[in-house]
Amino acid sequence: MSHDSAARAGLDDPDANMVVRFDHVGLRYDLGPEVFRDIGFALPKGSFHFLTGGSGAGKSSVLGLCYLALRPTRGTIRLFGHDVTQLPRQVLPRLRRRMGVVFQDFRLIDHLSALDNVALPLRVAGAPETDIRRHVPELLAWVGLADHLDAKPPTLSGGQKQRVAIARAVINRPDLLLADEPTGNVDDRIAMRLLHLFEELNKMGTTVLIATHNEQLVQRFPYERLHLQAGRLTRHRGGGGASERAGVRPATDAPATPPRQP
Amino acid sequence: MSHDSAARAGLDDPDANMVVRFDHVGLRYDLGPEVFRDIGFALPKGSFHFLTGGSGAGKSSVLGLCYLALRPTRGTIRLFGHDVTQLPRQVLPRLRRRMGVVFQDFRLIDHLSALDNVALPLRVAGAPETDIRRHVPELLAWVGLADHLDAKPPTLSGGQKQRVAIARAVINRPDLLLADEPTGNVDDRIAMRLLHLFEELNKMGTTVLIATHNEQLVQRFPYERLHLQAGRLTRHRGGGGASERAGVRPATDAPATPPRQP
Amino acid sequence: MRTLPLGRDRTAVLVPMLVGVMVFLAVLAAAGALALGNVLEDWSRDVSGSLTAQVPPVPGLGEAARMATDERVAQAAAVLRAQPGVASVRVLSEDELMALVEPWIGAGELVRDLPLPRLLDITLEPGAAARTNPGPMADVLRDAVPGATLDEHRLWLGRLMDLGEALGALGLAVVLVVSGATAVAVVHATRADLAAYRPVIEVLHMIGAQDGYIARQFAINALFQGLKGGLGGFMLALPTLAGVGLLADRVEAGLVPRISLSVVDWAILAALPLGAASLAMLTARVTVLRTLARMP
Amino acid sequence: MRTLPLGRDRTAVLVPMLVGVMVFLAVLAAAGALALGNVLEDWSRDVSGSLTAQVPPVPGLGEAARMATDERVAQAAAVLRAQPGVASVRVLSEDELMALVEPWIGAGELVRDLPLPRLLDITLEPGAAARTNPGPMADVLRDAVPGATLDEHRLWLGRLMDLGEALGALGLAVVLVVSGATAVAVVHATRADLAAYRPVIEVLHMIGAQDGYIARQFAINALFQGLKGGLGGFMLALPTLAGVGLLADRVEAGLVPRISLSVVDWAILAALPLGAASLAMLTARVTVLRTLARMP
Ligand SMILES: Nc1ncnc2c1ncn2[C@@H]1O[C@H](COP(=O)(O)OP(=O)(O)OP(=O)(O)O)[C@@H](O)[C@H]1O
Ligand SMILES: Nc1ncnc2c1ncn2[C@@H]1O[C@H](COP(=O)(O)OP(=O)(O)OP(=O)(O)O)[C@@H](O)[C@H]1O
Ligand SMILES: [Mg+2]
Ligand SMILES: [Mg+2]
Repeated sequence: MSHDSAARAGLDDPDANMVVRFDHVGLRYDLGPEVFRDIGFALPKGSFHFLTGGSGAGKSSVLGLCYLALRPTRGTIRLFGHDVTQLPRQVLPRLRRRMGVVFQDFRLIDHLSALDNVALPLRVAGAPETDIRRHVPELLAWVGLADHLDAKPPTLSGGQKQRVAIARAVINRPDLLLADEPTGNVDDRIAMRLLHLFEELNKMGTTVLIATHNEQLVQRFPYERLHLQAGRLTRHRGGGGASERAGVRPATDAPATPPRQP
Repeated sequence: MSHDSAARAGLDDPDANMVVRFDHVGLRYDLGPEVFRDIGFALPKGSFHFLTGGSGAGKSSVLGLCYLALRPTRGTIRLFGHDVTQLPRQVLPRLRRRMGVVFQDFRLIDHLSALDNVALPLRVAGAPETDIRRHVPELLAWVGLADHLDAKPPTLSGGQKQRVAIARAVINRPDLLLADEPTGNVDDRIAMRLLHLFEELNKMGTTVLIATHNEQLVQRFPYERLHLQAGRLTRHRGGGGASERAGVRPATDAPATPPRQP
Repeated sequence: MRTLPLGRDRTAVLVPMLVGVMVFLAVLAAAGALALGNVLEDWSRDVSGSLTAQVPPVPGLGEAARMATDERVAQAAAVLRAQPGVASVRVLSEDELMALVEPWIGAGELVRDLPLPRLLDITLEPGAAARTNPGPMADVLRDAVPGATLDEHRLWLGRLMDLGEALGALGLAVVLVVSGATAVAVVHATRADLAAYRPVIEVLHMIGAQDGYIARQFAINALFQGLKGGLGGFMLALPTLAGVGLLADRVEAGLVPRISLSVVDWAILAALPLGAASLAMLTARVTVLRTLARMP
Repeated sequence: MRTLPLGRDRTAVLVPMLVGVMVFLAVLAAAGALALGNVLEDWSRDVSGSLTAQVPPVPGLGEAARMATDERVAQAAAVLRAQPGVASVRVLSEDELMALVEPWIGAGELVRDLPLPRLLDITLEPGAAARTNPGPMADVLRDAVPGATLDEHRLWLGRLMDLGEALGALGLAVVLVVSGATAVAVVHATRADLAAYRPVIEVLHMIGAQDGYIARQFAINALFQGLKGGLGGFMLALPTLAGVGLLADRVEAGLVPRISLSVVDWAILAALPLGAASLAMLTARVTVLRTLARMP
């Protein structure tokens, strides 16, 4: 994906520049009520959005539709210009490799060390082992886990697990980053640091969508907010001006700028 | 347990009035470094404390020691006046029934409905089924889950799961409530509502200890804060005056005051 | 009261499956062993308490030949009396011999002069009758008196019974080994099954449930799973047994009596699924209690 | 490249266990069937292509009795010729009979006058020699000619071979059923085992791994687990086979030839653990691919 800054252009451009595009999308689980009935939005290349809404409003469901874990019961979803309902199954892994996902419940693999968990997307994509051994520890150090490279998830604290999950999502510099409540288990200082990481990625061309309850965080950044309520999606201008990057400091023992990833 | 308000007295009283008492407690996992080396504090009957600290500081570990999932590697812990290292195994379940615990990762039973999950502590304690059928739906309605009584945890959203976990912890009106990051997956409005629930319990005599990263929340309430940092525990006076109860409103379809529990 | 919906998900297939296989195996094996035992008993009832030995006459018609023959007969009798399990040996008199051959070659002086083989009637000790193997006895006899033989029918029957017994012992040994191995598999399957429930066990423990309360729920669940599998395996074994019976009927009926099981035999077979279910229950109980014992 | 540490935790015991039990069972059963086959072949080699029938003489010394006896012999020969598998029947001449009895009762006019039983030499068709059961033939003969008998040794051997064959068929049937059931158990265990890894499969899927990549890792793991269990079961079966061999040696050596297995037999046995491991691998592959197919 090119780092073309023109790609950040208009939200209303209906075309290939849109990384994600929902049109009249509805979703229902099994026999339950419709979570939402008709939502539409588009994320242009290189954009940065928050996704907010009450508990149970459907934020995780929207992200699930984006990362192809769910299929809409109505409407169309386009990812990287492709209509996802039209794509054959074999092509989906290729699309998924262009995304990084932070799951609300982390979904780390308990048998693998933090390092191996983060390395997984690279290994799956066939990256050379030397690259993996250089970049993964660097990234983990940056999120403040330099001392826990070999720890298995069950021995990590809640916030540590969340940071491993985030590292796994960003390690392969995805074109689209989907993060579900990525700061629910960390304190404000680390939360700011993680958002700084997302901003850096975003500057290099990654489209970012973050589902969050953290009002404060949303208000601190200037990015547009998509708000879900009662099955409808509304857009809101972003919060308090430029990112307060001055307040962001590295976690213990970690360098001050995010590492270059492979 | 009596609702004696004198019980809220001095933190320095070394005696039976203390629900939890740590003296020179140290903890290390397996061969790892010591998480903390020498911490001491006491929670008097009917007190309300926040437990704060960075990610990985040891908050969950302190709670784990309180609910007897962990054993200290040094020092003594007294619960309800008993030295826990001296107690025979058979007595521990009786102590545990006097506590309610909200786990950071919820730990709901996936095969059971929300209702049965919340009913579990009552069933384990042998409460009559009629009581269970009256009180459990009432409490679930109060946390905004009236529509999800029969839902299994895997079909609930993150915040919904967290509220089921909280309901399970408070259903039997415990003498000691330990909550680990109980608002990490809900928005501020619900967070305030849940804290209001905890306050109501506290007014009826429950001792409350809440581990949290939510600075804002801590500052909004007048309760003392125990802060963990670099393996040491410090105390801080509480935040902004009286609880802003005016701002607390019921979640959808729920009554405005917490239900009386059995 | 059962508060957990154990055994309602996918993992709950394994234990019934395995218990089913185990019971199936054990029922077949036990039925085989019991039926073989019955067959052998029938055979040993067929075997009378006596054997017959034959000593060929020394060729020639003179008195010398007759004397030599008598000597041989006495020698054979002595050898036979020394054999274990032999109660007494009686040499048939010439008159008795004549009576025996009369239907064949008639009577008369001519016949009396014939050098007929001499017969010895061996009576076995009451207990030893069914158990004595005439094989070695025949060998000893042949070594002592050239040309002397033991009644062939009885000899073959003895060998057959030996073979049957060896087969039975062998079958039983294999059954024990196999049942043992399958029991170990049931134990492992139950434990693997429980591993999936470890988070549930932890939660119940943390909620203040007594160890016994938790273990009971899992034990009851395992018992029902075991019974389900056990009865299934038992039911599957019945048509197989019927099929085996049909096969056995094709074997010469005189040699192998109809394979049949007594009421006691059937009771033994029916105990197998119950035993397997108990094994699953016990495993669940012990495993859960051990898991709990490791929790503070 | 294997990126997952599959098979390193507790649940990884079950599949090797079960494959072990299955291979153990199958090796014993197959060894039994093969050895029994060898024994039967040995026996059938012992059986010459001919049988002997005996017809008792009609009592009396006159020409009438001799004529009656000849008639009976002719009748017996006719009946025998009509039996399936019989190539020819030859009545032994008086000279031949005399030659046979000479060592016993000497020669001379006196003997020539004796009403000796008559013998018939039955030659069986080449292919039928080993397979002909003399039992029914003996019955037909006895019905046609009172007192006529077939060579006893050969008769018993035939019955034994029948029994052995029935046992072999029975064993094979049981083995097939049991192996089938255990194979089903292996399939289920592998699937239950994989259920524990479902979250891992989901994560790999979400991370963009190809179905084949995921399935391959699980299949390789199952193959190794299967090989571990299979070779274990095979190794365990060897001493058991040796023990069975010892037991069989106790059976009269002349009757049951030493139980022995050829190189081909051993190759068949060695193929069993490989087959079981392949089954586990295939199950893992199919199960993972099916699980994945249900994910969008
Ligand atoms: N697998 C499922 N099956 C059935 N219903 C589901 C499933 N997953 C979610 N739901 C329901 O869909 C609704 C939206 O859930 P979703 O997880 O998208 O909410 P959310 O906005 O992420 O909430 P939270 O902030 O609490 O995580 C909820 O009412 C939930 O109960
Ligand atoms: N089971 C365990 N085995 C080994 N180390 C552990 C285990 N549990 C926690 N730790 C370590 O102990 C330290 C404290 O963990 P704890 O979970 O108490 O932190 P926390 O304050 O709750 O953090 P968070 O806010 O991120 O949840 C961490 O460094 C963690 O890696
Ligand atoms: Mg969510
Ligand atoms: Mg924690």
